Amino acid sequence: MSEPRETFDADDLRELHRMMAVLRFLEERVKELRLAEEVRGSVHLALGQEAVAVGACAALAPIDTLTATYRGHGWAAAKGVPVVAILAELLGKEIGTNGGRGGSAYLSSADHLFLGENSIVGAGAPIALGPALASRYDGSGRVSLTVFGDGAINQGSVSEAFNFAAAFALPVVFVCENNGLSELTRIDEMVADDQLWRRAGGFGLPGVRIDGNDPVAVRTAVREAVERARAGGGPSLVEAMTERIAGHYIGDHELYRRPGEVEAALTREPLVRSRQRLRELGVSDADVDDVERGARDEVDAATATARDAELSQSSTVREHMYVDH
Amino acid sequence: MSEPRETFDADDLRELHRMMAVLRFLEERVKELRLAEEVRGSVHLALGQEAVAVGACAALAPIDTLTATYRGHGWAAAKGVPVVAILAELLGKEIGTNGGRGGSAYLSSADHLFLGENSIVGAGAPIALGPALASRYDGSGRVSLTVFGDGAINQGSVSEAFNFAAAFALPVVFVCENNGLSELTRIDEMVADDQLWRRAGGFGLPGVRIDGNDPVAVRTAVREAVERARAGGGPSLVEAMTERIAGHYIGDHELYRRPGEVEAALTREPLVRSRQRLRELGVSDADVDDVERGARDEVDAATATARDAELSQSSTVREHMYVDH
Amino acid sequence: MSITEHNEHRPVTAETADLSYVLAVNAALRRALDEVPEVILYGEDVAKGGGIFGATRGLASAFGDRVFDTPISESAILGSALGAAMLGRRPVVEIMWIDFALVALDQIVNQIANTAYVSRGRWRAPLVIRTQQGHLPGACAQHAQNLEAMFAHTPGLRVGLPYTTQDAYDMLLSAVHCDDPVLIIENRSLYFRERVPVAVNGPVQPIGAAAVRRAGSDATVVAWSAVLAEVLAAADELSGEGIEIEVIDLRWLNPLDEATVFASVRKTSRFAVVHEANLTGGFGGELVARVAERCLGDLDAAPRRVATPDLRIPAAPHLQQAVIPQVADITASLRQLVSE
Amino acid sequence: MSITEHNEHRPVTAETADLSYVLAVNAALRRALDEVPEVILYGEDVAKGGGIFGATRGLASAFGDRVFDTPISESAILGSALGAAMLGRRPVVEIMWIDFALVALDQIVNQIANTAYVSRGRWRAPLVIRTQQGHLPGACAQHAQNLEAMFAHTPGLRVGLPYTTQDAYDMLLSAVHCDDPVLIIENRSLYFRERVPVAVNGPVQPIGAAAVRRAGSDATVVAWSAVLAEVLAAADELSGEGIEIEVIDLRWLNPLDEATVFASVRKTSRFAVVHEANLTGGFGGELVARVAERCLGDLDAAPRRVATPDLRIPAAPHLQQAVIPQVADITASLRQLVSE
Ligand SMILES: Cc1ncc(C[n+]2csc(CCOP(=O)(O)OP(=O)(O)O)c2C)c(N)n1
Ligand SMILES: Cc1ncc(C[n+]2csc(CCOP(=O)(O)OP(=O)(O)O)c2C)c(N)n1
Ligand SMILES: [Mg+2]
Ligand SMILES: [Mg+2]
Repeated sequence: MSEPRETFDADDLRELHRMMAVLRFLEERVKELRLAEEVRGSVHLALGQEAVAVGACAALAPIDTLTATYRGHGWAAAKGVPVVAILAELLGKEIGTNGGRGGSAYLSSADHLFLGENSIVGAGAPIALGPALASRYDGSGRVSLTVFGDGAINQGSVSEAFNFAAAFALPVVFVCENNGLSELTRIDEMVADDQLWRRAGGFGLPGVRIDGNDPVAVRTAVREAVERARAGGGPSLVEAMTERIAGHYIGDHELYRRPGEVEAALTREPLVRSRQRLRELGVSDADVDDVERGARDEVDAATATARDAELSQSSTVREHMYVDH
Repeated sequence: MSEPRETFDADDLRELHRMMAVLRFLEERVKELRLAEEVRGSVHLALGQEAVAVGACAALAPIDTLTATYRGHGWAAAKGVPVVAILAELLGKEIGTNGGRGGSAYLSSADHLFLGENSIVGAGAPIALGPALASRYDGSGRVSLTVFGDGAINQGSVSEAFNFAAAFALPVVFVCENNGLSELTRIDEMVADDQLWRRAGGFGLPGVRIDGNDPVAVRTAVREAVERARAGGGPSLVEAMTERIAGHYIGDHELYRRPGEVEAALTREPLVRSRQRLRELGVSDADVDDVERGARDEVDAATATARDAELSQSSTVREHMYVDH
Repeated sequence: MSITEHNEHRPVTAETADLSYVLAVNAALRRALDEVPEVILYGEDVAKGGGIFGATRGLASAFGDRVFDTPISESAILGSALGAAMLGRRPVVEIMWIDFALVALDQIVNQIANTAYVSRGRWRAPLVIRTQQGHLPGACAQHAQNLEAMFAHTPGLRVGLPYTTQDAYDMLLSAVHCDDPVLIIENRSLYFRERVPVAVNGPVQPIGAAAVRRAGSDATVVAWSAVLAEVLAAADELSGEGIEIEVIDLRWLNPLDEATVFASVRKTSRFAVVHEANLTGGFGGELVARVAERCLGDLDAAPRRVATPDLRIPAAPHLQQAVIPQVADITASLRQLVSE
Repeated sequence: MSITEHNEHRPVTAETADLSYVLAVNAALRRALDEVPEVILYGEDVAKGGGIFGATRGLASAFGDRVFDTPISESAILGSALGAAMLGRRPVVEIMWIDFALVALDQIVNQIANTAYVSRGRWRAPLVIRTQQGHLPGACAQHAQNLEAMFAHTPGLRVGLPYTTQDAYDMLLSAVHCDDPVLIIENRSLYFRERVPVAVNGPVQPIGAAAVRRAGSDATVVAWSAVLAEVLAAADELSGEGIEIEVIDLRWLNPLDEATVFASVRKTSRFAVVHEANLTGGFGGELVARVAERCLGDLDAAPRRVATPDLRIPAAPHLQQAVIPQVADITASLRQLVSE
């Protein structure tokens, strides 16, 4: 794993910690709402993976675009989509990002250049080529970031995207969020070489594997990739190693886990890690508790607003199929 | 390029030469028949690429299977499908491999374990996983060879096949027949790294680039791959460098060619090369002419038979849609 | 061997088991693995995880390497199934959601469906693709489609949609024994329905026959898969009003048992189709067209279709309810049908 | 900007040019690149090679990097088109054969078609997919399908099939100006038809209207794309027998101009559809169903469909002739239709 080559101070890390805490509490809230059946259907939580989304989005400019997966609540939030709009979406409210049409696994926000989650494994990678292509013509300097899982890398469309981006030196940053699992299956049994960053080389783009539980390491690697892309240096692949500390979906019995796996993961998950680091930088646990309390309050307030909001109108459910009639 | 590590003698090379000549004359005959409109529709000739098919198939056992592309007349012949059945197929005859249902671009032969040409770029690679998988259960020791073009390597399905085969150590040999062109487009403009054999590494399978105009080099590399596969060592990729000395289709104006390209290719095409080599081994040009004459006679005789044969029956055109009714 | 031969050669020890739909699927797969040595079973999460819905639970431990997990590579899954079938295996592969078939439709339509015909039967592709479809509350637009019409428009592919728990067992088993490629489209809203007695280990059924689920004289309604629950509820409700609906569970779109449909229409003189798929281009159009072509003189009223309007499927449950056929939509339409 | 606004803002300098179908496509693309700066044009072989059929010839040299070749990666082509459209471009991409769309159908159905609806119009996907389909003598089963029904069953996607050379120009241009994703399905058997005078540089046409290609009083026949040649020839032949067929070129399957169809059926009382696609699940079923639903009382005879039977397409010309609708098949069917 390459080391972070970026300096950071306590304030910087505190802010990253705050954002990670927002994502954590958001996901926990989603879990509660789902268990209470206020939210219906599958929800895929990114508990334990907060550092990847927070670190990567911290490296983006507002002009940059993002495509994510169904495990994307945190990515949406890190890209700037208000937590209330995310929760409201899951609750089917008019003020939800998509008025309930997208749901947990397929929400998007044009205002935040969040092209959306995607429920088809691997499908976001080809789509992410588009904003990068547009960038060629509109002079915006936009970079397009796409995140997908370790399992998704075996989907043909992801390989097509690697090659297409590399061949045309498009400003795309591919982030592979490697949590070692694809639903109930372990990635190391599905590939001959589980150093997934090595896929990049064959397509002629740089690849790197980093510690995905460290938001600074993620931000550093993604920033390097973003800067290269913006400067015309083409795409790159960042493989961020992380662990999912929840089931694939709510109700997952996690029979595929090895003994002690989750327990071990809990000792090195991003919030534990960054609290430790903040401590080393002289930030007291009480201070960190404050930061987390602020994050929790934010999620609580968003929950209240989202809950109180109106359901989206069934009467308009046929609208917006077409722009031209 | 790696060097052939196999010994060969004049008889051996003479036989390879003969087979290449059969493929050459077959393709030239197809061209004539197409220009005369006896054969209708697109035909894709492998003129200049004979050494890949002949060398690769020489490394296979009869039990091994093959999937090829629409540019596959020569591959079919090299796998043992009689030339007459190939020509008859193009002519829509009952004795054609598929009674005219397959045509130039989609013929197959169960008798020769030739799973078929394929007109969908990249589609043969996933199909080739199947015989290799079957080999696991039937104890046959079968190896599955699949050939595709340089352009096809950018199709997602080919990457999926690389990974699937590598993950399960399946006995598959991937042959990339790199003629530098995909229809009207140059491969070097469509990839960041045109050393296509390097794609293999990222998927954890061995890759090698060889001189695809030398049937011995091809046979040696493929034999190594076949032996590894048969011994349980898993799949590999052989990139065979060759040149197409005809258009992509008949009537192709070849505007995409660089000046002198075809002329240069003609000086190093397989038959010229192997005649030269035979000469070095003491085989006279007259001897080689004899061999070629024999090949031509074979194709002529096959042409006559195919031409004389009955058209397939229109009255049976609805049969064989289903096995069970 | 053919289904008839198979049935003749095995001792029939028909029993009854209390099974849910998903357990019926599991039982059929277990029996197939048990009695057909060529069967191999694979797909994403099917082995160690036992399937995302548990349909394949316990099979990997029972059948070893004949049951295995795959990478998330639908083209590789389907392509390899074809190649293995051509070489003598009888693969049963899972495409977890029908929506995902679209990343690899080439392998189904351009490859699998062509194999037997183009080779005049010298190559065969006896494989089964198991998948499931339909909406459930909260399922997004990419996980809620009903795509059977695309596959029913693919000559060469058998297509079945079991509704009853018995059919979940029988039709899957028939598919495994069929020498043609078969797509079995389950519906995950049925998986965890209550257990019912299922006849297991009986003779393998031939494919293709529709089933009359409810006899009636006032109108014929054809449907398939999960929406039959709403259709049958609607029929019950209408029965209270003195309207007797004949409900046909089509079950197989290919082969298509049009004879059963025509016979019913000739009896009732009124015809409707209900499906959860979008209206335009849905398979209901095909059925209405066939009835119009063949039974025009028998019709006392214009045929009707009840279907999801031509929209994408929203995720929120209340929005889904607004677009997906409900019992009330069906009763309203059928009341009109019989009153015309 | 809307088509109306666009038409108001540009000086109309309508002219006439003698063009073949493929040249009409080329002219429309050239004009689109010329007057819509957001248009980018790409696909396999479209730039340096000018397209495998020459449809894009000369455009790369005229428009520089707005026209480019791509790797053989249909998912990347379609996905990137969607992403670029969401960010303000108006991509026009080529899928060389409709059969190849099946390797990447996910991007069309699960991605492109969902974009506007699921975002309540906050994202848009104004892109055009150009492709072509149909059989030609010798074309194999993987290069000879007619798959329009699959796309017409995809809500969110506009689908047009130009038959006339004028429509090859007009419909493509309309597609570029449309803010919805549009699939334009050409037919390569039409590309090299003789040149005819084509009105170019006129106002952009709205999408969706069917065209009556031949008036008649005895029966209504709806068709689209290349098979219209056979339908019109059949109508001419029947006219010699005193039977006058009204031939409607449907042109757009989405939006669907059913009003024109119904009006004609109400006039003629007899209805048939002809298509080259396979019968079962073809779009003809949808049309017959709609006519049965809405014009039942007007029909004097059972509606009919003439289509390719449910087979894969053989390559040999004589076998193709045996399965694809020929003029004689159409006249025979229509004679029966009017005699009932
Ligand atoms: C094309 C496709 N195939 C299969 C699925 C079902 N599926 C949903 S999530 C998932 C696992 C993905 O694993 P990974 O890419 O590692 O992402 P993670 O869930 O770990 O974030 C699978 C197989 C799908 N949604 N799309
Ligand atoms: C999926 C798909 N996309 C596009 C095509 C059209 N096509 C036919 S041949 C060809 C070029 C293939 O190039 P390559 O793989 O290098 O093989 P070669 O023709 O050089 O033998 C293309 C793009 C196709 N048949 N299938
Ligand atoms: Mg994962
Ligand atoms: Mg090539």
